[in-house]
Amino acid sequence: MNKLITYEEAANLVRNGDTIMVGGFLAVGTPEKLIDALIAKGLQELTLICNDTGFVDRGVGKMVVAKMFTKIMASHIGTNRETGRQLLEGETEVELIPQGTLIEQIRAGGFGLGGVLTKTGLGTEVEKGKMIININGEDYLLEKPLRANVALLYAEKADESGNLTYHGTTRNFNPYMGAAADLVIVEAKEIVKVGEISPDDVIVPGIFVDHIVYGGAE
Amino acid sequence: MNKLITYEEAANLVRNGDTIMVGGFLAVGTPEKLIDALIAKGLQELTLICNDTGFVDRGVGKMVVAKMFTKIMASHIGTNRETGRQLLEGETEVELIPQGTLIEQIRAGGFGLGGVLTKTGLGTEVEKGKMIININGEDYLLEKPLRANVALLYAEKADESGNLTYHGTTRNFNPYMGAAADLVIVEAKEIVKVGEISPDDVIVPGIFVDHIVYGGAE
Amino acid sequence: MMDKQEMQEFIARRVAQELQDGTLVNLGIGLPALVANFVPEGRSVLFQSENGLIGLGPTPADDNIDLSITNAGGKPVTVLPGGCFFNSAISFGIIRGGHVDVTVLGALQVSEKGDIANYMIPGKMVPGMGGAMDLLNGAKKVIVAMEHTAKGAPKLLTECTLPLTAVNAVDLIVTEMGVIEVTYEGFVLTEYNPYFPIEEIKAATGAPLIISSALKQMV
Amino acid sequence: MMDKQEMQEFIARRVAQELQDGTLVNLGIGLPALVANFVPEGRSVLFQSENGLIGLGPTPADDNIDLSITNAGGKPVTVLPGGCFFNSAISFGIIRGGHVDVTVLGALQVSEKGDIANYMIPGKMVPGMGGAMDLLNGAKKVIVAMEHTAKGAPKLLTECTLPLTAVNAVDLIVTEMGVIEVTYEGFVLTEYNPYFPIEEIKAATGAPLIISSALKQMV
Repeated sequence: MNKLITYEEAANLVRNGDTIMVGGFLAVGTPEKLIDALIAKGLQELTLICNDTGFVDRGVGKMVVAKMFTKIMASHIGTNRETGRQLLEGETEVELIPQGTLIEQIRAGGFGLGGVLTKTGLGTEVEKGKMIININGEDYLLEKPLRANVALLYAEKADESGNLTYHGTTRNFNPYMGAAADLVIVEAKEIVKVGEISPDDVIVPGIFVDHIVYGGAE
Repeated sequence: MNKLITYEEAANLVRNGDTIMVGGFLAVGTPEKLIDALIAKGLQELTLICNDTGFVDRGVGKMVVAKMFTKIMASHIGTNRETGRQLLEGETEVELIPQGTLIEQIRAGGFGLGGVLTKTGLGTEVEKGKMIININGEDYLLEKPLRANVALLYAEKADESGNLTYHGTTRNFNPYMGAAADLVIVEAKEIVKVGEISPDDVIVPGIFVDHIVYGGAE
Repeated sequence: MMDKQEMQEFIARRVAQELQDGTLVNLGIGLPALVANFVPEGRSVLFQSENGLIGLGPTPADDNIDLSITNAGGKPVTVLPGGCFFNSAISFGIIRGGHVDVTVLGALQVSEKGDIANYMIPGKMVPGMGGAMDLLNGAKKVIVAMEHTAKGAPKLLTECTLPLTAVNAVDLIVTEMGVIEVTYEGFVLTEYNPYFPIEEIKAATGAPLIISSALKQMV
Repeated sequence: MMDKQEMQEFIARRVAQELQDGTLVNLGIGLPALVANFVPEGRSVLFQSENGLIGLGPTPADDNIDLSITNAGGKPVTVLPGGCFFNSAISFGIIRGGHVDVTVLGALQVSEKGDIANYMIPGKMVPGMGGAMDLLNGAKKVIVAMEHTAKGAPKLLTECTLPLTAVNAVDLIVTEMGVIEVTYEGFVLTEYNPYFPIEEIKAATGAPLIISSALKQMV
């Protein structure tokens, strides 16, 4: 039942070429130490699914600087000049996805839905090459589900079975990415025994979590 | 900011012919006293959207017995023999909807999505008359969003601005129905001052709640 | 001859053998719910209840009932340490998304293609599908636990005649007569209850029944 | 002549007048964020931040910062009593579902049809749309708060030339020169800043500017 592993073990679960989802919004609610472990391992040719690319020195932005991605799917890259440089110089493929569409695509991928029907993006470059479906006289864009090989998540607190809780705005994309990845690793600021989180307070059920690393102070 | 009203005021907000959503699963997490208030008012020709029709003496089942519905949309009616009788004798229209589809249709109605794409119901009577969309080589049934005039919800605790918390399995359909109705009335077992629920513990944001009635012991 | 309760427990005990360590399982109401009582020693199995909980525990003592903690039959239950509550959208996300390893349900009819009918008899009994359609489409493995016949009439058929709950969904059927796998070739009997001669099992089955070359006795 | 900060505050103060009592409002980063400082006395306005909170409060004192409570710009904020946190799916459900009454955003260009471009300049600057496309489609009322021109070049145009963030989305534009409604007939100037002659406002606008018969001074 105890899902605790080391950062080295965690990094060894990710492979070159993998698609990874990483929780966080401008590096708030991001598993920083897991990111450091992946950088230390020197992984290559990853695809990133994340709300944004953080900052050059914080969040997934550090992996952008380390040139670990061949493709980035995000809603915003404006806070990391290196992502913009790689995009403009053609080094990295960047697909910009509206934030509300991105989280629903991840949810659909994790929850067995065939896609997302949204007005967001209609009449813009986002609709290019996508199916438009008329429902009750209104057009909706069909956006496909997203899944990843590995999800790297942050939590405020985890019990040893992987039940997670959050504080403040650190939830963001974390709660649904766990459902949408084949392997899920959570960096928890605090780890407690099974039973110490009330069943009413659990935000992410432990069944979505494969492994936990300790992210708190040493 | 204080959204507290009386049961009489609550009942007066519902009109003959309205579509109502009612939270609860086999009458667990159902606003029983709100239901009693609607029955006392003698409303007619309502359409019900609810997971099930409860029991003849508990939950929305009491409204079925009072013959208040012309149409019922639910996933299960087997625990209320009166619903079955009204269906078989052609008194009330009953649309059976898979439970996982029903909650997603409500969520789509509340969250501005054009519909739900699911495999559930494919090859069954549920697919009749509906669009089937092939996505990445797989067929999905398109189920349309649901909305209501009024949602009647239960909560374990509400603050005066309408933030809600739940205990146990009383959540079920309650958290999303508030988004999908024009008017939302919550029967809360306990009502506290604004600020007494931690922002981390809120399960339904108060913006989804128009009115609160006190559902606890007198 | 087993009485009804012994028969149901016999079926439930055999189904329980199928539940692997570390899996998430959803049990239907009635006979399938009995399976929880027979999980083999040493296997950690988590039970989900689609009304919104994981970590279903034993029935509470009469003086220790919390009416807000219930199963999908609306009955008071307990939740084990490490359990959690969630809303119906998450519950069916778990189900539809393939996160439930095994679901065990009853059936009115099952076809040799794995089609299943278990939610209505038109004009007679229309309880509704509840969460069954989602479970049948979403769970990784579908086990039907039921009596082999209904008052002597076969429930395992070439084609279902009642409205379907799902097509091509059932993986395994456990009855008081035996264990039947649903394969591309049709029904395959892999285990039999020695109380019933093979010919009687065949006669009680409304479709061809292939006898597995590795046929063994049900334990 | 106003300096840049005065100009931005002038715009923000005027936008704030649009926020009715009891509404839920989402403010973009930059100039739009200043609007929160000018909500008229006596009006209760709730601010949402799309990264996952309702009840955005004032910036915390340096010795009272919680790094886990941030706004959509990633900056530490406070949450007012009665506020709450939620995940991104709920946050954008609130936005897409029409539960946000007003959104205030900046823009690179706005067309007389209400089209808006504000997320990229191809080959030069590609920050991305973040939550802007959802806000423009979902919020009940869209207000653009921006300077009237970009280094003298009009931003209010017959057609946008940059990639659109949304079509037919903008309701009202507030600049340092005036208040412009987007109508079926095109841009209608309803209020003007008397510092700018009407002819100068027209010249700074890259589309026909209808002068409202009820034109008044901006307050």
